[in-house]
Amino acid sequence: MKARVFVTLKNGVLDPQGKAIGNALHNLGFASVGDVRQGKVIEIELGESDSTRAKAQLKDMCEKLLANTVIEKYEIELR
Amino acid sequence: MKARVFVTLKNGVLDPQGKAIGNALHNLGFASVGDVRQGKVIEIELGESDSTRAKAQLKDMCEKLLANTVIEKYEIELR
Amino acid sequence: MIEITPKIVREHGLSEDEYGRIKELMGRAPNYVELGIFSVMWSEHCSYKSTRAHLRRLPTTGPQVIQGPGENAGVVDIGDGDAVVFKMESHNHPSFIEPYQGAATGVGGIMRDVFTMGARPVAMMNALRFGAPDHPKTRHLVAGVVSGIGGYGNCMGVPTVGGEVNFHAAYNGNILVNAMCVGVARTDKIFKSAAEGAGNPVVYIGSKTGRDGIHGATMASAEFNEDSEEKRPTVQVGDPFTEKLLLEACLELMATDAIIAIQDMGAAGLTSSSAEMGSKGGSGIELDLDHVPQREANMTAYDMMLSESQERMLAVLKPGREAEAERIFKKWELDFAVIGITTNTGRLIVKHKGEVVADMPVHALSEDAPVYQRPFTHRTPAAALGPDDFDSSKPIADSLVKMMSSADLASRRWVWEQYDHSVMADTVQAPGGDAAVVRVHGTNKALAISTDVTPRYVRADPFEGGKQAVAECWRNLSAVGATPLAVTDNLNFGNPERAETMGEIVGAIDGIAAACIALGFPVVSGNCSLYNETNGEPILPTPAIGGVGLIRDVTRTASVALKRFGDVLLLIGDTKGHLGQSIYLREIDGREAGSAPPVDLTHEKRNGDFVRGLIEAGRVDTVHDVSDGGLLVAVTEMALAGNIGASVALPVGVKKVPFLFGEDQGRYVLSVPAADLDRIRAEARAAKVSCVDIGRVLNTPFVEAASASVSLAVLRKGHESFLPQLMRAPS
Amino acid sequence: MKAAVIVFPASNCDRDAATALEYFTGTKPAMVWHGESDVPDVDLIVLPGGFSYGDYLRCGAMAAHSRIMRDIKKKADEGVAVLGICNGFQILAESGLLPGTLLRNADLKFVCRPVNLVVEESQSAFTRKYSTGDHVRFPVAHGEGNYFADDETLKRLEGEGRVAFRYANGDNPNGSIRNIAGILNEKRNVLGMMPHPERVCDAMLGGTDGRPLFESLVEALT
Ligand SMILES: Nc1ncnc2c1ncn2[C@@H]1O[C@H](COP(=O)(O)OP(=O)(O)O)[C@@H](O)[C@H]1O
Ligand SMILES: [Mg+2]
Repeated sequence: MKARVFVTLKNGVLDPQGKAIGNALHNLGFASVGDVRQGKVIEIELGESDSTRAKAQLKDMCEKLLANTVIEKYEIELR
Repeated sequence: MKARVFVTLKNGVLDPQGKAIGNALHNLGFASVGDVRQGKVIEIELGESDSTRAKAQLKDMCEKLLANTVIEKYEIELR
Repeated sequence: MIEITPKIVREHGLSEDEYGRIKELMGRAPNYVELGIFSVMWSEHCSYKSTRAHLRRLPTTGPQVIQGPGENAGVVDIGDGDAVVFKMESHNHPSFIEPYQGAATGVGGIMRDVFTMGARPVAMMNALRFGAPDHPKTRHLVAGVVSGIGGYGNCMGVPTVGGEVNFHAAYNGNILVNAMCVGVARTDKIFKSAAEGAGNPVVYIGSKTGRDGIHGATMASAEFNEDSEEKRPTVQVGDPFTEKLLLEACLELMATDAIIAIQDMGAAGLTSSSAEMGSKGGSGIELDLDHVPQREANMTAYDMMLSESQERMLAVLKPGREAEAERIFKKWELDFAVIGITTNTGRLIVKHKGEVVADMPVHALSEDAPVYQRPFTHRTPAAALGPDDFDSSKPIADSLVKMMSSADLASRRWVWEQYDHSVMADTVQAPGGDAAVVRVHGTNKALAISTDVTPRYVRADPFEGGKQAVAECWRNLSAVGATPLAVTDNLNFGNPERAETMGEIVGAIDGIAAACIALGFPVVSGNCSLYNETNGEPILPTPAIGGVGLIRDVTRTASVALKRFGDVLLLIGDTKGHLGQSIYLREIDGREAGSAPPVDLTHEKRNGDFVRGLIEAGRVDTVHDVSDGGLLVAVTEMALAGNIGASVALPVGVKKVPFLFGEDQGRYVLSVPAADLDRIRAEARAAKVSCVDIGRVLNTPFVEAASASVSLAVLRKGHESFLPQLMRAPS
Repeated sequence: MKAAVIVFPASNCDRDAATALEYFTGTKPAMVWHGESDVPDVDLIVLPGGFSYGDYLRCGAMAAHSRIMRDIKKKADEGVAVLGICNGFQILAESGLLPGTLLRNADLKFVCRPVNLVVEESQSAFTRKYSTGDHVRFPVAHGEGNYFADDETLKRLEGEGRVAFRYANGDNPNGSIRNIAGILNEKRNVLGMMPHPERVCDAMLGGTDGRPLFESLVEALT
């Protein structure tokens, strides 16, 4: 099974990287660009066929390592 | 309109971050974890209502700035 | 099996003649794997086929030299059983395509060259050349290269202590990224790459092999054209974390006596490391690729032999020591595998899946690589300027401010603040001075390091320019009180198949040789990067010189910062007012013209020895050499560094502009207490060294000269804002 | 005072910390590999600077899960002094020994330069040889030193006198909230700081402002 985990900064936490990308896009002439945020996507191959168990494991991984829940939120996607 | 752009290393390109995350997950006892790759996800708000035009613009942004296609590939998702 | 067609041969960058020669040496046609192996070993990058004949003229010996060119890095004695190990290398083409990773892997590669010799890296330098500041690619390239160098070096925990940055339109399509690594080893613990003896295990250590940068070595030897950017050959991604582990693991293994030979896998990876080790050891090597740690599925023998995956080493161990070595590498979480054995057959034999996929004489790959006597023409050196052929109408103050804020003279702080220059807690002089000074850990001595070349001089006159690069480097080391020991070079030029470019190469090498001989400053390592041109437009000839010197007592060194109000400024060395090829002429007159300033090597040596003697005696602590921009720029740099004003008084009868901004060579500015003035002048006279009182250290924050006066604040603002402004995204 | 320096994969200021500790204590500190299960019996545990695990994922995140960290948490609870410098601070924050977190520098660039700091708190084993309000100059060298915590945490930190060092006004190199450069835990036996005191213990290297920090520790823990 393959999973994607998205880790992004919580709303309210400043994202200078997203802002820098937004500015750069503006400078390149992409005028319609509004807010930009940057996060991480982690693609994981999982030797697990049960999707409930997989989800539980992934949640555990996020809480323990993949996200710092002081500042980040995460989202899990099985594919 | 909101879009997500995923920028990940091309297959075959070394992903030191993914490798290190995979090892760390193993050490934490997640034995079923296989290959891990890390990429970026960029969330963009776009003042554009036509999805064909939006896609074309996003593709342009990827080629020009968001990805270095020497080593990275990208994927665009409109939501 | 893939059939070898003339097209395939061409695609491997081999000429018809070269292919014929390969068939002769092999006694048959090579197969595809063998062709690939020949192509990288015989590439310009690995074989130095255009320059080898000329490089022989460089002096490479001296009582201090332990190891000259030919190993992974040069080794020089610094007393007490310590040795300094250093080398410089380019990563120009990859950095243009992917600036962050290109520069990062350049840093990683040169570090491996140094620690593979048994040395712990203690300092990094980087010499960078970018296109015109306003060229659309420049900002992106500067940002990527600088953060790539920092990204790798900072993680390794080796301070990056200096370098050079130049901008010139000639580099628009071909930037230069030259990195230098300096390490320290014990003289009785130097490791070499000769795989001597038969029956010894060949082991692979480090990262797994992927399909990275296959044909990187041939790419580095090919001219760019419009569509190489489209083709975008694969660039390697660096992993400084793994390299740091590799460094520590290698040093731990080296502390045992299990190693016979060791060599990093750089350009042309497994191929060049095994062929070179076998060739140097006069032995043969048999590899079984099935045991190579692989990152990807279905890798072919061709892929594995030509892969340029980073962070890998090849070693030959004493038989029976495999388990001990494996323990060390497992502890550091690195791959370790016995992948072959040394033989006495003189052949490189490669097996894959039970079949012999390559069987070739080791010698044919390295020793028998072609050497070319390429035709060359010496261009007539640019004509000298007439005595009044410069603009003297502009106010001195305006010129000074403009020059201090110009691309080549402005502060490089924006760059070096992104490099950790104080890690390892031995950096005595950080970037910003003439030479970086790094204490040898746990001792009272220090190494001084500088990289130099003035490409516009080399373009105007390759021979004088080559001399000047060495002389300026020697001067920068002398200016901090170091005894210059030896140099590494990085010869960056255009296409050697062009007679004019070849003439630049030959002329510069001759100039370098002349200066190295006269100054007792031998070349112990180096690197050539040719074919730096895009659409037939070559770069400025850029033979970068990296020099290392020794300071015996680290408490006796000098820095550029003015320190005391009331000090006298002394100018050492003759001033004729040479404005040809000067920054003044370019920035104020808007011309790149005239002859390169000549270097009188006898004076150079005399002046440097004199200045160094004063520093070593503990009598002078403030010195700056005079280089780009001339005397007033040097004095201004001293004032800014010390945050104290200074005034320069013109000797009677001299013309303002040539005196203040001429770039005559072999000169230094000293700041000395007035009470010492007479004694120093008398000593200079006795030593036949020109020594002129040219000014004072002020108690007001101004730089004054020829009735011009500019505040330090104004000078600093311009000087410090060029790079930040260039790098700020337009908003 | 007996000290130990923890070595994580790609720690790179471990030697610098050890050199400083040896200078001030007269004995070499124990160098403890992250894979060990116990720290020897010492008075001070130092988590040095560097790029543990390449700073991949988030700086300090993987090191925080090292086997040795269990014993460090236990010893910190028992009152043993723990000093985290730079990457060490990031590890302490990731492991929950200190509140808040260190984000990427606001200008997205690695920064290495001397910065001016104000000693905010001299009431600790780490800072007793300074006076509150002292101005000192330490180098920083990091890409992710931008301290961040929620308002409640900040209120507690400031209310309890747990901000040990702040960047002087106008000299904040990374965008840290309220100029915070170093903080103490509740029991005041754990200090995390981004600037490097171990690099300013020798006049030849550009200053001696870091010496009182080590002298404080020697005095408090001997
Ligand atoms: N790429 C760089 N990285 C680090 N330091 C640099 C770099 N480029 C220049 N510097 C530093 O800036 C200072 C000025 O450089 P430069 O003008 O080339 O010196 P010099 O004329 O004495 O050779 C030197 O201390 C040099 O080491
Ligand atoms: Mg100089």
